[in-house]
Amino acid sequence: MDAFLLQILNGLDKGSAYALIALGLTLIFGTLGVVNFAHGALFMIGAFCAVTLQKIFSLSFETVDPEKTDFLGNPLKVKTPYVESWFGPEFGGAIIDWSVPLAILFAIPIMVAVGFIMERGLIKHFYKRPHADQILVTFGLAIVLQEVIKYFYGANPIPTPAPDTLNGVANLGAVIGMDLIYPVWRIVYFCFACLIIGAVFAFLQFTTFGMVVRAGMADRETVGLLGINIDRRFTIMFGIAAAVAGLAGVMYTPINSPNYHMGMDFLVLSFVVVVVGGMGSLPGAVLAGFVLGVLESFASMEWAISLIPGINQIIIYLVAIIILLVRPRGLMGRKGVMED
Amino acid sequence: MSILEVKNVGKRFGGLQALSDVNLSVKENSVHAIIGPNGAGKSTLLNCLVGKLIPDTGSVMFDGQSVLGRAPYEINQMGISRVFQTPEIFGDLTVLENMMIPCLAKRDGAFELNAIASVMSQRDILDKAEAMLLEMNMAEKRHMHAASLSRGDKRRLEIGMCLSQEPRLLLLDEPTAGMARADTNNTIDLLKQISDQRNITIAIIEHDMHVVFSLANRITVLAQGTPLVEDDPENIRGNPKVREAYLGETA
Amino acid sequence: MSKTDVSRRGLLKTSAVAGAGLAVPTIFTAQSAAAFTNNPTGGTVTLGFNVPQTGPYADEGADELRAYQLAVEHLNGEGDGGMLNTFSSKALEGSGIMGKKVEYVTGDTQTKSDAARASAKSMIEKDGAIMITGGSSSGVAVAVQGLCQEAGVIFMAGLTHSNDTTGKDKKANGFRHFFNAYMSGAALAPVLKNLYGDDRKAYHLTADYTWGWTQEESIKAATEALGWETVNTVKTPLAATDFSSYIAPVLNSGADVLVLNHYGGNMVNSLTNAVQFGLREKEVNGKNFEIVVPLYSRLMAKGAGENVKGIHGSTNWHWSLQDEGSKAFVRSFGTKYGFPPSQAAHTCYVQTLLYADAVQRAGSFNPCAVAEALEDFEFDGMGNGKTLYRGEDHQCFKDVLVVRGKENPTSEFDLLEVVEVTPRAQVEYPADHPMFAGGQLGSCNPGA
Amino acid sequence: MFGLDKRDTTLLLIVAGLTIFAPFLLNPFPTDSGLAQFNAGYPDLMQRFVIFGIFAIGFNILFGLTGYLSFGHAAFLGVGSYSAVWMFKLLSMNVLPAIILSVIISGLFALVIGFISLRRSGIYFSILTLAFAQMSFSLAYSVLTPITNGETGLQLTLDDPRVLGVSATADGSIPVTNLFGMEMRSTYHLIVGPWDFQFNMGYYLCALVMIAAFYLSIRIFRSPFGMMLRAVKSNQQRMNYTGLNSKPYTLAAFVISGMYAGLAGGLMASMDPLAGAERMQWTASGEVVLMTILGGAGTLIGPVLGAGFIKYFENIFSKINDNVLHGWFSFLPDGLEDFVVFIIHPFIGKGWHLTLGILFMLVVIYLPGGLVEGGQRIGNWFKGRKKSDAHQSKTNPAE
Repeated sequence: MDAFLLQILNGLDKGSAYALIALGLTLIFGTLGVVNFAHGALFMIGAFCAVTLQKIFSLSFETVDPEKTDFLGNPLKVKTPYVESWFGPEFGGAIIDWSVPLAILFAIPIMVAVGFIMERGLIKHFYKRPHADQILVTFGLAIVLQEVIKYFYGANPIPTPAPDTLNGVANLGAVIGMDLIYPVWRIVYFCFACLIIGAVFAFLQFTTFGMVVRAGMADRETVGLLGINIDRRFTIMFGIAAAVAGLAGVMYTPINSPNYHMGMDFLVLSFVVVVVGGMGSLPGAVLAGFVLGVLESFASMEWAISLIPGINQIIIYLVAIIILLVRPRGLMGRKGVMED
Repeated sequence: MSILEVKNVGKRFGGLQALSDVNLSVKENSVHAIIGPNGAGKSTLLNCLVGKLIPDTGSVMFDGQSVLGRAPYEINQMGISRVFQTPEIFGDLTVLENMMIPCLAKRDGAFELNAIASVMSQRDILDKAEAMLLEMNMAEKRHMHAASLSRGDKRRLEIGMCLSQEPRLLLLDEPTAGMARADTNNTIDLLKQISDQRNITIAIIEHDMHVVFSLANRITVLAQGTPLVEDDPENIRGNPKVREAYLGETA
Repeated sequence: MSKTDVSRRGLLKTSAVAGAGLAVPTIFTAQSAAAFTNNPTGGTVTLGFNVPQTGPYADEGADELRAYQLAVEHLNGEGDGGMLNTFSSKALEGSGIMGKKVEYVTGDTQTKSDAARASAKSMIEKDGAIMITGGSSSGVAVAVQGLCQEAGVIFMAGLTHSNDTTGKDKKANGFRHFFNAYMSGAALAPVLKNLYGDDRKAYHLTADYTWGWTQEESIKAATEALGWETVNTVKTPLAATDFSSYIAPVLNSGADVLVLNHYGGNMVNSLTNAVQFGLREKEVNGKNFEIVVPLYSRLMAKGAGENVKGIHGSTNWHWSLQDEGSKAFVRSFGTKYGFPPSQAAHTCYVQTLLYADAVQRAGSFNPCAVAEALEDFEFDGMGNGKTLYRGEDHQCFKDVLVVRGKENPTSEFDLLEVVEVTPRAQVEYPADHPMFAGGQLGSCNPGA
Repeated sequence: MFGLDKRDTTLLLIVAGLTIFAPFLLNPFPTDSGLAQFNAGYPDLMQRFVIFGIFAIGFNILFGLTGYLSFGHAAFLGVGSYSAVWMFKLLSMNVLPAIILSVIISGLFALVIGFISLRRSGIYFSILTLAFAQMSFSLAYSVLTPITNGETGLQLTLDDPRVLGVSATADGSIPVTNLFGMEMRSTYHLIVGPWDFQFNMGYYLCALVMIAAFYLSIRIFRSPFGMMLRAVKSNQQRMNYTGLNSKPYTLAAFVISGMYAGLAGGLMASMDPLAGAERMQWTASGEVVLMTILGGAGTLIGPVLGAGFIKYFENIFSKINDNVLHGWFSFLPDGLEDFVVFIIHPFIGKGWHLTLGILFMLVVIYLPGGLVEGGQRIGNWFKGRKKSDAHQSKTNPAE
């Protein structure tokens, strides 16, 4: 029983990342009608925003400590981060410690800017081109972005820990008298994801801007006829989608040390999520994200593997194939989206 | 002798009864027009005839055989060709190639793995396609991309493609919609010529009364998913029910 | 068609000379049989360094390449000579190999068997490389070793830890200096016993491919011999990034030790996840829960950051060793590049020197002569104490290090500390040990 | 000639000429000159050129003609390789049965996957093929190790139970692949002055197969079947209402292109008897997509050019390092030289992925017809910028 509950938690946690990426992917697809293979790269860039901020905070000056020697026998150069010398070791240390949550603020403008540049600079020219062309050009872009990051940050994963206070575990089961230990940061991640998802839905539901965008998603031409500049709003939506992916990346860094190819790792998965949810359906993307996360967790349990060897390797793809054959429009897809 | 028999056809979409109890009989070698106001169910009916939709009730018989449950390509192979409201042609192919495809479909059936022989060695197909292009007055455009043709040319190409299949029944879905007057008249002439010279039954869905009365020798008026009346053009013109339901509003 | 794959380079030089003399192009048909592939006849000899330059192991590959460049310098008598000064064999004099200046070409393995073989082939066929070395995964090592056997050149393996490289898949033309999974188990087991006692329940998470399996098998055997119980072994997909769903069942399994048979990105993530789940603070069966990472590397430790603190594992070599050889190598490497070398760099450097030395001693570049010189060669002064290149399986036997993630690192390189140097005798095994059974060395192939 | 019209015959003869004389054409620089590193005329790379050419030609039959974008084609190549290596292990070192089996097995595999995947179109089709390929890769890497030898890849060993032939040769090594006794690895060196030209048996086998595959693809492009495939891409609706069943057409195209991939896989294993699971990864499928698009999807020669281009990049361009660059720019003043090298550095050598990504994007944006379109544009420009419909139709693959 505990084991199942734990796996559900794990699934929801994995699902949070899937859902956030798929949400952005679907926003872009639903509004702009563009299949963005570079979306995984946006997730990765978000994660590297956190890395960058951590590096900025850790910028240090060197002082020579004559007492100690380095590996070559020379006097050891001790590095002291500037923030620690400016704000004192305690507060300065806390800033470095909290660099991942702080990176949220840092990442939002960067991601929105990246989104704008991508949309205005590249994607814009592909609205009228076939989906295959969109896939191909964004696939190329994804390669370029990942290689650029690799050039600057190397191929090795870079540790970006969560703040110390959020690094431990919490007993979630205490309330119901069970022993259900779970990492705090993963709970934070799940809550954060829910918050973002809620915010995006609320934004679309309750603001005029959101209403126009929703109308545009349903019928672009009609809205265009009303004299509303839908294109500009769509550009902004692209920025928002990029920011959502980026934030998903920022907050993901303590869970797994980021590396340059994490975007590609998530790309295929997130496409499967979107397709399973139904192209163009926002609730579908979120639902599918969580469902696939939970299924993936269940499939990695021993009884599943002993039942079908290798099921943990292929579960996501298997589900995708079955859903696509049985429910061609995915769980919640609308009619007429990408059917030709 | 009727070539198409539609009996008691009904079709429901959710809460909307799109067609109910439709009976229709198209006589061989006639030009039969189906008219009606918007939302009368004309397109739904047409889709039921060509296999895109399957009616909930009733039967559709073509030449004594049921078409229900058959895929569009099978129905087409039975001898029903369809012309779309906006011309559906192979835009990436040349005009000549467009014309050859239906000829191949007629000769080889729904599928033939003819992967080694050269297209250009298929003399019979080439001759037939060229002849049809001549007839359609498009021979000099044979090497153009179909997508770059004018709207009127596309329409003629599409009709030519349907004719080269030698269908027994030609279904036309508002063939002149969105056309300039001159193009419309050309199309009327073309269709007249076809019905005069060929052994073909034509069923036409049309909004434009000018087209309908120039061509049709039998008319069915559809309103709210059921046939209101079926008669000769002269009688339709004078029928007060029709005037009320349809002509009165648009004339 | 006759089999005429002979030394191009040799013929090239002669024909160039002939062509110049006659002033008309002379067409040579390569019939004069050279004894072996890519026999260097000019003033230079070309070595092929096949390392991952793209893909997830690119950083490790870059470090290997640095070591190779250093080795080439030292062989050619440039720089401070590094380990040449401490190496027990004094055949090399810093004048190249057999008087020929050492040159090198590089290839990118991409950590894919296919790509690695392609780049190795290109170096052999196009650049005339006489020896191929490098790599940072066992799959690649085995694949390239097979290729070198067919092509008739020597393969000096880089970082490869699977038992299979010198076990089931051993080849007469292939040599491994790096240690293997069996040795990791044999070295770790006594230390683990001292630290954690002999009544432990272990839970294995294993990367689901050949290397992972051999390591799991080795560690399991070694720890069970101590009296440990293996509660469970679970295979994780190579592509896995989030290991939470594999870590979670550990919590309630009754196990009190978690063994992570992972390497590279897998290891960084699985260790990070395990620490996240509070495994290190956990108490089970009245004992502290422990995590073991049998194959450690400094680059991986760097990726895992704080999480490695106090975690035990084994490595082939570490820069903090205080023997003369290690000190000399760290000094040259550190002076040139500004940071200490990794274990991958060490093994690659040593392999290059060993090859050069074997050629020098054999007096020939012929792979069969080189192989003979390497077989049962015993040496010292290369950082792992007295070392034997065993002739039966071409595996080096030497001391193995047990290391631990350092609690208070003084610099960004100071991540591991050596807990124990397990003496060579303790990690030796007979060549027909069941974990290494199934393959044959075959006979050496000089090519041509 | 050969049942082709004049233009196609010329094209075929050009391709045949290029492949047959490749050992000369790809080795333009004397061996000890500084430019020798740009020589690509060594057996392994030449084999790869033509093998990936076959792979791309086959992919183009599906993607170029029908427009169905498969992101899982590498799976068929992998299956072909595995079949071939098993044939070497169990039956004989003769490449002929191995190649035949790999074509058959991958054809069957393509039939199954195609039958399921082709129930959907557009991006759904792409995702389905991707899912199948990733499943094949994951399983081959792990659970199916007894068949595939997992991470290491399926290799020959000294104790293979070869029915027709020996397990090991007299001198204790693994026998080599051959075609009725002609060894694939045997190479004949022709040395002319400072040049060294290599004629490799395996290469010529691959080259002949590729010429045949290219010829077959021309026939398919020009056949009624090929026209139907283009009709599928152009307008499926019209096709269905013209009495044609598009399903078997696309399935046939899928299977044919799967068999091409299997042929490439079988040849690859025949040249180098190893089959690795990475061959099936989705990035490997992405590579053949890149090749086809880069060269020009839907054109006859495009995929071959694209394959050559990418393989050249991967094997030659990736080897240019800073030392070489400094050599090139040594005529510049020191500071400037360093600066230029610094600027170029990220794009060359191990940065070749970056350059490839940028090039690919540029091609998709500006040259949808790929290198072939680029060539045509340059050609037209030389002809005096006569831009007209006639030229438009020239870019049409069918013309």
